[in-house]
Amino acid sequence: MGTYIPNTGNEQREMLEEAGFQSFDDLYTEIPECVRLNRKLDLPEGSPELSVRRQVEALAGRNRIFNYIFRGAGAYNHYIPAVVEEVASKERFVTAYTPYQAEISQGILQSIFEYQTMICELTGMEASNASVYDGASAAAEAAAMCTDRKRKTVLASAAINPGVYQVLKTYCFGSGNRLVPVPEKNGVTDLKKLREMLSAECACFYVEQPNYFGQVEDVETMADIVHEAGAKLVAGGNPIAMALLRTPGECGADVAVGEGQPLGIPLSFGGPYLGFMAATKEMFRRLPGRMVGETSDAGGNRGYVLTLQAREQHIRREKAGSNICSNEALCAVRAAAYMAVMGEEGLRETARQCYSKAHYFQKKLKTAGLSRVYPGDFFHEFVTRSDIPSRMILKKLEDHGILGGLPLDETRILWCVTELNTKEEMDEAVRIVEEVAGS
Amino acid sequence: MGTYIPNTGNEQREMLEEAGFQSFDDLYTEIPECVRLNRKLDLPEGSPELSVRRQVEALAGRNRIFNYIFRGAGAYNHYIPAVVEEVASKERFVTAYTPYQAEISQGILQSIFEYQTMICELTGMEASNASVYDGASAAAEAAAMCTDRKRKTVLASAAINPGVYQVLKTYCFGSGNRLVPVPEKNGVTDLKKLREMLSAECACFYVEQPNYFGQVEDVETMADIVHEAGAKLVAGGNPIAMALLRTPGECGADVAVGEGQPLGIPLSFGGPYLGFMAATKEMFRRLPGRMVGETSDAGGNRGYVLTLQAREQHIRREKAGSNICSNEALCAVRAAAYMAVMGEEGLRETARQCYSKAHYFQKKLKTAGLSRVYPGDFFHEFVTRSDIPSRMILKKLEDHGILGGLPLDETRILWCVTELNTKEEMDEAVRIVEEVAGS
Amino acid sequence: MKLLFELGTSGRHCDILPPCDVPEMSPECLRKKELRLPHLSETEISRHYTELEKQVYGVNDGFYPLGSCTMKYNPKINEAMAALPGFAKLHPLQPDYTVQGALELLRRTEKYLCEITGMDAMNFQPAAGAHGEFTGLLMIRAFHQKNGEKNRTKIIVPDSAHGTNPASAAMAGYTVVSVPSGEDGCVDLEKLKEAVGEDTAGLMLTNPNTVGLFDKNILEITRIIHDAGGLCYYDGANLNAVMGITRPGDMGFDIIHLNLHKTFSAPHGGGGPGSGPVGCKKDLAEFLPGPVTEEKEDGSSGFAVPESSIGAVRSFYGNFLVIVKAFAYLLTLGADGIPEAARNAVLNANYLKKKLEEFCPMAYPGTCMHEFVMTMKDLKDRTGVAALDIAKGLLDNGIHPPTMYFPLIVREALMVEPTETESRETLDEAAEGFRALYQRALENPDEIHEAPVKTPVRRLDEVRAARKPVLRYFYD
Amino acid sequence: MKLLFELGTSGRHCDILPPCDVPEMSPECLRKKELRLPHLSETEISRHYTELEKQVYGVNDGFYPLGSCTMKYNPKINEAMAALPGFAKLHPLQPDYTVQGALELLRRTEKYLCEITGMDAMNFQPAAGAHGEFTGLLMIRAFHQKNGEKNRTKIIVPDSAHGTNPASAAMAGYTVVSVPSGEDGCVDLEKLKEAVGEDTAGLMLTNPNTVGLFDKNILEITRIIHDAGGLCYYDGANLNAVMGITRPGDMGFDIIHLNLHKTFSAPHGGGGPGSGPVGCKKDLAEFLPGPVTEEKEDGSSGFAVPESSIGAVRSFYGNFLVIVKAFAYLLTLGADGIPEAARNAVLNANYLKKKLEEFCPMAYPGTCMHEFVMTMKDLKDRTGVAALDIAKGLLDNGIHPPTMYFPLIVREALMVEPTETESRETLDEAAEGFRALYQRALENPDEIHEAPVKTPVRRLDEVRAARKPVLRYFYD
Repeated sequence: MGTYIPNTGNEQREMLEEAGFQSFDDLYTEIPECVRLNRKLDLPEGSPELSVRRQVEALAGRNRIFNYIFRGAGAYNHYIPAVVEEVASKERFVTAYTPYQAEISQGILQSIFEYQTMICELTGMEASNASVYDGASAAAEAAAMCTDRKRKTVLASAAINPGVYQVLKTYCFGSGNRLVPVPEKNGVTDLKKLREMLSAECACFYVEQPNYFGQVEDVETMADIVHEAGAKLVAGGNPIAMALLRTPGECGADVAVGEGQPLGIPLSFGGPYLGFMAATKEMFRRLPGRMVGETSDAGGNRGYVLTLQAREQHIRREKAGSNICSNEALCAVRAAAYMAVMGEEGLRETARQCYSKAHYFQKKLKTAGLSRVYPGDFFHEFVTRSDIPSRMILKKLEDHGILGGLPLDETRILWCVTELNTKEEMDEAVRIVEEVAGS
Repeated sequence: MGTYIPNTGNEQREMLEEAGFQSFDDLYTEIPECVRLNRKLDLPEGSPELSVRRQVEALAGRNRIFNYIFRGAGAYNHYIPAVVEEVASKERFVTAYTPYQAEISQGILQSIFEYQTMICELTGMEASNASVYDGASAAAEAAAMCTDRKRKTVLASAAINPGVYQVLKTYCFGSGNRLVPVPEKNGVTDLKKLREMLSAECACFYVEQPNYFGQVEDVETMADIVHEAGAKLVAGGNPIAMALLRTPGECGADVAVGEGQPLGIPLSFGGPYLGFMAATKEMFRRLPGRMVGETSDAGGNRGYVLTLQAREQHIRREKAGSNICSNEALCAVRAAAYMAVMGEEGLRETARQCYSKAHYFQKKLKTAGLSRVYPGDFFHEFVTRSDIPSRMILKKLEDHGILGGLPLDETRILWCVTELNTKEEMDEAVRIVEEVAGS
Repeated sequence: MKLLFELGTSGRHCDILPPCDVPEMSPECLRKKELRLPHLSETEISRHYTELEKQVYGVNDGFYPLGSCTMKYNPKINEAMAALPGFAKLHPLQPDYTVQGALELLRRTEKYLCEITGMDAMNFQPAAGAHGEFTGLLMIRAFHQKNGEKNRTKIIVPDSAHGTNPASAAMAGYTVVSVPSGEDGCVDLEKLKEAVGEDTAGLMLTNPNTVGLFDKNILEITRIIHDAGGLCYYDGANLNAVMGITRPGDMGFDIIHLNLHKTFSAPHGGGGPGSGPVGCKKDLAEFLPGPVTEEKEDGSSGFAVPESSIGAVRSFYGNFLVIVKAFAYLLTLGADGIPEAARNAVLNANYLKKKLEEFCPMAYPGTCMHEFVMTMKDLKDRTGVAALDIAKGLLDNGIHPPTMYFPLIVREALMVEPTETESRETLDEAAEGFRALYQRALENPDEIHEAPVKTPVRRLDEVRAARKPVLRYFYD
Repeated sequence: MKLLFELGTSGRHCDILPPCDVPEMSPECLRKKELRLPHLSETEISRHYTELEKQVYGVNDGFYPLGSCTMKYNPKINEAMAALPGFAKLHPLQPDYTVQGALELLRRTEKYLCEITGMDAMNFQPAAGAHGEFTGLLMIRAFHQKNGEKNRTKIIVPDSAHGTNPASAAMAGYTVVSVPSGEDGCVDLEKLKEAVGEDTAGLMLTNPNTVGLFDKNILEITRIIHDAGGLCYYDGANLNAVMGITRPGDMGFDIIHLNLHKTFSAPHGGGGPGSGPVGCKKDLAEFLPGPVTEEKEDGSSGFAVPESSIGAVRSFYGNFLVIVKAFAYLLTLGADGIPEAARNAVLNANYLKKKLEEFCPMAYPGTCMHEFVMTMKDLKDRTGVAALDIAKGLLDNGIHPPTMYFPLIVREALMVEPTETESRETLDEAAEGFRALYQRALENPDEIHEAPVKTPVRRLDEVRAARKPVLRYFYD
């Protein structure tokens, strides 16, 4: 059995005695006999470290790692600089609790303050919170921010990530808000339908830029339409794309949210990830969760604290706007380090390479018989259609160590290309697709 | 091109100017034209981090990692606890220089002091230095410690690791000392020959416990023989074995040395490793290299400093006993952390498992037709002989992902078993050997 | 110290990416305002974070008795396991047959946690405790809805509960009914009986409760709720005291959440990522969020969405790497180690409580579970030194203060949870340090108002921060 | 703080190994005295090292202008590359065909370093600079021996040399002849001519030299030695100033060593591991230690021992993982980056020197290379504040002091090497800090004698440590 208890059996006995107990059982006299387990847990016997390592490594070994990945759909394979990994492994960042005691937590607080600043710059918004669980819950929290007693309908584009839609729906089930999809046309939100569907009950409209199909949406126009109806625009977005594309702020969004995973966070089979949320001056006090603010100490020196806590659950309890408590602080520190290492030019370059390579690959795939489904501009994802069954194409790619795009159905595939995909591997993938097509 | 220079071109120009220079060339006016390179270096163009990573990972990928290793012969595959890796990765331990400024280096100094203490406990000697390059150079330095004008002959058992013998020879080539091998008989040092060869010119005799063939030597008797002749005994040894076997100190060694790699240091294709050296009260002032000593600070608090520096090259220059300057400090910290994690019981258990498993495997191999070459006790290595060519056996094992023993020649193989070799993999290896034998 | 934005200068940078190897292209809808991010060399960035790390207090820096947070030691092997490329490099949408190891890890963790809690099913999607509560409450909602009992609109929460309980209930569309605690810190049964009715959807409770006591009426409490047609939700925040000793499932709870980042030794990351899996009894499994793991016909593992699932509460399957850490911990401790950890958590709390109550009033007498609540009310009345001052004073002793001002039902509360991974010496030293501080407070209260003085910054002005919020750096 | 041995208690431990899965056996010749090692839980060990690390000053903690040590920033990517299992898990005695990647890495690093130094062959076996010197000197010995010139028994070393130079020469069996430096800090040519003769085996020199100056007579110096039949050995300690600008091979040197842990950005590890590869001209390659890498007939790589090898100076092939770090660094900087690093190392030194010489006397005027030497002689004469005091005073400023009392030819020397990875701001701040300290020394010398006061311990009594050496902890 492994253990992390320092005190030896002898010490434990002595301590029991000093505390006035005869035995461990005496500690639990308040627990009624009828609810006691009174048997050994049906778990494996505990293991020493080497055995644990062997068991876990064996499981890790049963997963297949693809060196070449053309799949995104909500989780993106980007390069993580060595410094970022190092920062995110620093023992104190990893093991500290939420910085309730600001005087011994300036390192985390300042990192988050820096993160908040960079999220504002990226989104073009005026204030950011300290993170929420992921992009999907960020969208759901943002929708909740916009609703009130009169406006209880949330519109969401049908072209958003279906995983995000699911979460929006679940949160609406809780809040009693109504979630209504705005149809998609040609791979983007149908603006005409959006205009029609907006009503005085509509709290907000949620759209993603780029959307699930990788398409660039006309968010600026949407903002106008939505605001005309007195509703809010919640703009979801890929943070890498934001380095290049018109920002939510510039488009007129009231709240900007997104999945922060592309900012230096490994794929990790889906988590931990990072939900970022930023808002305008008018809206930021409704942001859920932690926020770090600047202040000064008793000596007049600059310092940072968790602030605006009066919004939060531990003070407002059931009247709080959200219940969020633990967030994804370490992921936020990681994202901040990533943005600092990349810098503005590096992040723009990442975005440009994603864009350029995706367009290169799309053209090549087209010549191989996989035509693009939608017109219009796209960022680093796109959908193809083909007569060859999607699974045949993908299987063949897998045989060559390549994780192809996500099959949307038997004919359509959603591809993703990032700065990590080289021309060589794209050409190789195309060659394989051609093979499948030719056979 | 990658760069680690913070200052931008502009800043560099401004700095040049402030320092009174027109250009970078002005900095180098003292370099005669005729020795200037005046051309670009014939190196590849510099690479950004991602490209560097790809190139280096590609090279790493061209090496074959064996999951099952039965090879030792100077480099041993032991389990390294996670805490040890973590300690050895701590940024300040990794990046600090030699602790010349003791007041800001107590962490390293204390770690080394703890290392020295544990090496003394392990070897049974009275004082340890702060490490030298590896086990072989430790042996060579130890031999040098024992020689003087009158005694310039170094005897070394023919049963020691041939790599160590090579290094002893090289160092003797430098010092002008004479290195003479003492023949081996039945896999251990021939004590009769040792007695005969000792003379008034003999400075010391070097033996390893266990020796190259894994055999347990009678070091106690050797100490008596050697001391009778007025020479010193330098006892090399495997530090894991020392947890179990009679220690150099108990055997009467004057200097104890060894390769510290088994103490939590990865195989690393041969380095960095760790040479440990410890000596008796009579000899310790002749130990080469750094030593950390306890003292007190201006406020009377306990602290640690590099001490006995008057022995060293930076003070004594050509009169120093050794030229050693940089040692293997981080490996020593690692070894100390390893010994602390394992504790006395854990280290003994490691030794016991090495011993027990090696004996299990030896017996199994014997039934498979690989008979043991030498009689007598062995620790965790042993030599087998077989009619089947060594390379055939080893090739077959490699095909199954097993790195077999080291081929000593066409019929003899030196096997090693550690706590990491499971019964299952030993049985599997034996099965494969039987297959080769049967075919 | 300086902010990232105050360091470096335009043109400084790190070289990370090779040039684009295909023709460069650019989208049409470009951002108008230039992106502004730091301009720094690697030396500057790396040193910046080294310096920031020095101004953080982690579990390895010393005693961390932050009540209700279970700040136990975070084993290094767990970190190593979560960093394995076989986990960290997995795309969440890889085909099932390429992620069988990850799926088995999830399934086994699920099984172990069900056994520990007495539940029948589990889902890992919730990313934190509060997220788990929200999830559990939606399941209660879905349950009643399916039974046609839409009139069940109220969730009962004791007044000693974490703020997340009422907040989660509200988010799930419920009205919160607060029931007062009795003088013994436990649920007042009479008040509870008065509170239940046909509108009761359920109860949220943690047991041991937030004052560190095991509510011995627990079976009656859950029976009262069940009799009224409600469901019982167990907040796993305090499971560390009783794992392997008693199980929420056996106490009558229907749904629970766990905090893997507390009870199961995953680190807190300065506030997250956590992991708050939700478990339930068989009858409620159909409402779990999806996807959940399932065994396929061919014996392999896959994902499926439960029949009447409330839907997803997060993308994908939860904070997977945190679950890997908990899994490694479960393997390490095993059948005997789990209750041993609980017993020692309770022992350490009682040992420390015994030492502290010699001079400091406790909110509740008697045996505590894994934590206990001190009250500084006396001290404050006599000297003006409040719980906050004592907390700040402890900072100068190099230990992390207990949780302040929680639970709300205790005045000037300081809530202490030592956890089982602390040695007797650490507890002894902390007790002595606290005794000395308490003495100083009595003798020289003004001094304590000035604390801390040894920290990187002195006491920070939280009022100012909230009154004029500065939430980001502003470029000139 | 406490030692490992003063923590914990008998019975505490970490659980690392599973039980033995074969019958347990035990050797005969058992140790008599029980082994004593610490008895600690993982929490205690882990916290101990966390605490120890706080009491170390690393490159990331700030400016580290330790002259002659080239404390440049240690890139994180290099650490990541050296940690790859494809390197760290390789057994050194694996068959060649299973380690082709490692061999190619060695061969390419060899090639790059030959190009940078102007040498024809290289071996990585030496584990540190001094080890490289010893190796190089043995090669000189082997060379003369082969030529039947056993009478060449003297090695000429300038009085400004590192202590390792004469010590290495002595270890290699040579008599050391010290030649004085001229007033300009360079080799006195006349004295050198007087020193050489038929007994001259060779010369050891670093250029730029240890006072930070490039010896412009270098070609004449090496010619004098060659004319006398000696060989010229280049101590690579100061290569950082001139790499890509000029090459030891072109200056007339025959053998060199490099410090990968200085010039090529591998970290120092608190004193090691380093790596001190030795390079030489074609004619001397046969004497290199073995094994060296070679290309086999089939195009694959392998190891071989040179014809007249001096033998091995260490087991296996050197500190391989350190070489991996240097390789990653070489790939990063490349053809342009290498000289750019040199130029900026020299620029930073001259920039800082300019700022400091406004108030502090320099040992030598004019342009320096990558480092320069200040003298506190004036200050000491006026105030009694010595170089040591100034160094200790700098500790309170949070920067690592320069190298003290080296080179020996300068009185009260402080030797400053900023390296190219420091920003202008860092240099400016250091200059201001030093100016303020110098001023304080003039005004209030007694205060400086008390320094440091902000460090974990105050000034330590080195005399006491040496007089009654306590080199280990003694159990009661």
